[in-house]
Amino acid sequence: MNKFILGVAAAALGLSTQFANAEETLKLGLSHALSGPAAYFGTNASWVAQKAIDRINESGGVKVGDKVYKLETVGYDNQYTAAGGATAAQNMILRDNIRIIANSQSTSAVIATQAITERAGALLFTGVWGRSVKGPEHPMTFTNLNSPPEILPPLYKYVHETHPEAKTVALLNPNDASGQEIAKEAVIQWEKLGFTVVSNDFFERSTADFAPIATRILANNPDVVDVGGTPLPNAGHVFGEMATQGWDGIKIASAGSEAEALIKTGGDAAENTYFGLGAVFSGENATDTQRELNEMALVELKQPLNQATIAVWDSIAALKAALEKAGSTDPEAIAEVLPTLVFESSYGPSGFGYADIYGLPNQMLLPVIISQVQDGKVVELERIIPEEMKSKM
Amino acid sequence: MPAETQPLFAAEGITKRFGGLVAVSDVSFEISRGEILGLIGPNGAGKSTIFNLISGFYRVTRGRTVFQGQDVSSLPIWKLARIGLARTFQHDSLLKGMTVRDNILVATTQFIRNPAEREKRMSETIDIMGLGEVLDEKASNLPHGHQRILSIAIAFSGRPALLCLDEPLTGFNQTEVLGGLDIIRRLREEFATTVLIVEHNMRAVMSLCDRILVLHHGKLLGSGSPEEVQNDPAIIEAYLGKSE
Amino acid sequence: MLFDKLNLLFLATVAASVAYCLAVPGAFFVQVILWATLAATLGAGIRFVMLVGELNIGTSAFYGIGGYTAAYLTTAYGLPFGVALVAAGIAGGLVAAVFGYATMRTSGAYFMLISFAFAEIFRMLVVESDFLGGNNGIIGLFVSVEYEPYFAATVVAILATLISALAVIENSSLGKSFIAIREREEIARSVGINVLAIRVLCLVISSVVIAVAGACSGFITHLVTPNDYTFMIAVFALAYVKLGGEEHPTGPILGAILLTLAAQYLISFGAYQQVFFGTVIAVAMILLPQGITGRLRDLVRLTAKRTARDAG
Amino acid sequence: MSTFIQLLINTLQIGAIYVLFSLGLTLVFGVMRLINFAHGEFFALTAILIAMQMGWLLPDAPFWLQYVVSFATALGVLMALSVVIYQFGLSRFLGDLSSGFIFSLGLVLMMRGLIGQIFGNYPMTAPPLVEGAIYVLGGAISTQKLLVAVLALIATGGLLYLVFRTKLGMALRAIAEDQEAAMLQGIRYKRLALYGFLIGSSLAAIAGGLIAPLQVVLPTMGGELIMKAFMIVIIGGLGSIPGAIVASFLIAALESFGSYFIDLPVVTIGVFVMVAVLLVIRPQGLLGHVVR
Repeated sequence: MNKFILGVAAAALGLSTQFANAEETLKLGLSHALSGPAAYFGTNASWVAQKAIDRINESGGVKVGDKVYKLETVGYDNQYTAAGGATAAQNMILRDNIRIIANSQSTSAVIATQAITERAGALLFTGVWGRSVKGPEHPMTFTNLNSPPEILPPLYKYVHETHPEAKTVALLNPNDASGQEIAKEAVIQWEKLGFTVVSNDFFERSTADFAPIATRILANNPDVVDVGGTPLPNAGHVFGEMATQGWDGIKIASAGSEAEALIKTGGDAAENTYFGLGAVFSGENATDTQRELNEMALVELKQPLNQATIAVWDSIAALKAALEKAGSTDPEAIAEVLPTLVFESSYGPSGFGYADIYGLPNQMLLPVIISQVQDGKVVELERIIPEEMKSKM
Repeated sequence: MPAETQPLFAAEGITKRFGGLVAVSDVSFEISRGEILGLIGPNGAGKSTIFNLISGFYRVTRGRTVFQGQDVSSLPIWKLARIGLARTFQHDSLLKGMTVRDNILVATTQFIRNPAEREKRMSETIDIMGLGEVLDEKASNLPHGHQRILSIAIAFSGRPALLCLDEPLTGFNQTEVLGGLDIIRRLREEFATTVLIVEHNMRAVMSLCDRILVLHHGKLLGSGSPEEVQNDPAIIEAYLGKSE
Repeated sequence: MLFDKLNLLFLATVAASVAYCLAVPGAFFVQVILWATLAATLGAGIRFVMLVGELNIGTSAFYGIGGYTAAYLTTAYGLPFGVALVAAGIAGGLVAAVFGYATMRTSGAYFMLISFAFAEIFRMLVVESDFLGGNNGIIGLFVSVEYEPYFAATVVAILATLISALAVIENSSLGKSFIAIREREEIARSVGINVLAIRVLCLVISSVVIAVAGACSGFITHLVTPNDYTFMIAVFALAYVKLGGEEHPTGPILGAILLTLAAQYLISFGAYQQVFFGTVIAVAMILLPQGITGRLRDLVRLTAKRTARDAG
Repeated sequence: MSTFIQLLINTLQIGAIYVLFSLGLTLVFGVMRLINFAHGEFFALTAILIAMQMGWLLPDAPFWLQYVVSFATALGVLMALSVVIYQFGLSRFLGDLSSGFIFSLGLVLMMRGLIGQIFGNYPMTAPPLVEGAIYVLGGAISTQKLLVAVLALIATGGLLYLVFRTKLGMALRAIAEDQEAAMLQGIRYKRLALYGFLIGSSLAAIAGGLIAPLQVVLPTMGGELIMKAFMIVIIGGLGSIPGAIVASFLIAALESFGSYFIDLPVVTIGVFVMVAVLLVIRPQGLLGHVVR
């Protein structure tokens, strides 16, 4: 019995002394889903993060004042849940004494993480959408991925101008936090353009067969079907089922990032689908950095990268610039300089902005990429650089 | 009818049907206070069914059962137990994973909430049944004889007015049978318990019972004192006709 | 003998944990203690219903009911944490009474599957309830700043008390009735036990405790979301029981502590954490069918027998 | 009218897979008296093995040949795995509901994690074998889905023949009827239980193989289906084969018609509530007999 208590005490001591001697390396936290259905996003993003710090470390590390830091990542599985996110955050903040989390995924995990990081004054980067994670209540949170408020206006405008005859739209989204978020935004933006939203449906993530949903959506015979945040492999089945049931209208997958998967499952029915987050990192619009990374990913991960998984590259790039400019590793100091920066992201020069939408300039200014399936391949149509970024450059 | 003179229990034309099969057909009898009544009959005569009807495990299809002047045909078993009608089981008659003490405790608790009084009641039960030496044994580890006695102890813990015993002496040797009979007699003498007993050991039944009911093919064939029953030609016929 | 020692060990662990939580309130290990305490309560709660012989996968729903009740009352009405805890317990008990009255007539595989269904219904209902925040859940659960240093110690103390209360009930005559029902329901009935009522009572008691633990869980993660209360909660609770051993109340506590500590070291292994848990459960079922405490007891008995034989 | 036909077609196509999968679950319960939670992982693993092999094993062969060969190897792997799981694990828990259930939960976590690590968690797909669609009275079904539904119904027919017309089937039914008597027979029972388990597992595997070209293939896909299968076997009665068939199509119809006329999430909750109410009124399910 005494041995047991000793053991517990020893474990406690071991844990609390573990975070010392971090003089030359700066630890960056990663909170990704490494198990469950979203695991491949987490696995791939962790790989990108490693590539990003490798490149920085090889070129001499980060100069902060008169010290040089090497970067290191510490990753935890947030299991796509709030409890998982909280456990991961507590491990990073309390055990590993990490003050910068370079990327985090899954809305509920991130909300749980924020509760801890904002109070601890730690810096948090994330790609999740919700307006609720952004803004003045979360000054230490920065986002590194385009979200519906940035994507939808230019994407819908593009579709509207290309197909002026279309008047009605049906929305379909997964029944979860990100799906509800995007549906809300989509209704506003479509109605702004004079569209009628004829249906706004949600499906359980566990849905296996999309035939009933297709039947339901087609009952209103919409001109446009916008599958919003539906995972693209599923979206392929939705479109396939609709084609079978005789529908041939305008297809939009506004916020799905794994465009290739839609072609695989949709087959011919995927043809002409528009994407708002479906960058092609092997295409001619991509930057050299993106092409190079994507090629490595195809070899090492056997999968292409997408905008959600490459995002951590950009937050690490922003961090490096901010650390050097602030001359300090203090998260508050970094948070102060981040909005003033122009740094080199994987998309080219980038910064932070969108204070007009969120009340704080903490959203990364990235090009909105409109792409489309043409002849069984995803083709980028346009990379629209935000006006705010143009004025910064 | 004043409480003292009315029968303790009465079955009034009870019938039990399982699907198409009539297991018990229009049986009526009474059990008087303080008597020890035997229920006999060849295998398949309906003894178990009657037993289960009396103790509330089965619902009667027709007829009714009356206990202490109250119609109890539709009462659940646990309520019957609480108003003083208890039974034992032929098979698996114990809480095998629990100690002897806990077996008796569980049974006693339902009737006496006060811990001190409960202790008193329990030691009384243990004394009569002679289980004092095996109190902390797991019931499943007891020798067979003790197990049967313990099952009587469980049923008797509530000090029922009517105690129904289902083949309590099965597997006993001669000495054990005598011991068992002695305990049953003491229950009547010291606690005025009325007893209904189903038992295959004819000699034991004949020596113990005041009166005997004979069942055959789900019907009441006859009843009377042990001597009367033993000399009734119809009954002999039913029994001997079978065995030959 | 062994079990008496285990009881002492439990009390000592609780005392040490409370002391540590008070001494170093912000430390990481305090979080570990809190996770372990929640886990132990879940294990003790699910084991309690096993006393009447049923596997209650709905444990996760009662955990969630507690979590959501406390979260809703504190955020929507500004009630203090203590009041919310009590309310969570009451809510858990009331729902358990209704659910139990309807379902405790079934047993075995059927009860297990329907409790499974209940766990899923609860999650889906929460997702569909806008006033509970739908998929986003309820965010921002904090105790007041001045109370914060005592929060962890209080949670450990309260839950340890509830776990002890479960053990006391188990040893009382009521607890013996539970076991009697599991052993042989007909005998229980024949001695006057209202089996349905007692089975429901058992579920209610367990659910009150589970719901209070759930209420604490929200304040540890600072939010509640539907995905934190899936049936996996019950799966892990069962793992604690099976690893620690179900015969004695300290079994699930031991299992919970071991697996929580293991999880802290495994969390950086990503998906292998899941594989590890799965393997522990499967291997423990094969090698330690009675759990660690059961194995220990057998060993102690064996040694005692050997010594007796050698002496004799 | 055409909408009604379409919904009916949807019902048929969803129900066909449900039937196959839940028959396996209910058969395993009947024979082994345990609920195999890993049933869904068998389903997922087959689908993954097929999706992985297609385009890789025989890259130049026609799709249907690739499919048949991948299907056969995947089934082989699954059968071997089932034998191992039975011998070292499940056979120890025959008739022990809680231990068997928890053991199979451990298997689920193990298998799901390992499948993800070995094959990647990336969503995979198998290409359809046939293109095009068939139109019936104004309703439409893709040829691929029709093919799958027909194959699933043939497999179901095969199982029914096996269970009701062969000696092995009679023995299995006898076990399901009287577990205690069967268990007393010892070795013979253990061997028959293995056969029952293998048949049940292969039904899950066949369902997985059939669904591979129709659905996004992910390591977690089995967990989602098994929830529904639980509902199906409760409604149909644990261990009841006709019950599982009726309940499968009942649930499929509720999902198909319900998601058209009402919201799908509401329908799902409705199904759960219906199951709860049914259990209170009729604990043994629609066509089951009391199992305690």
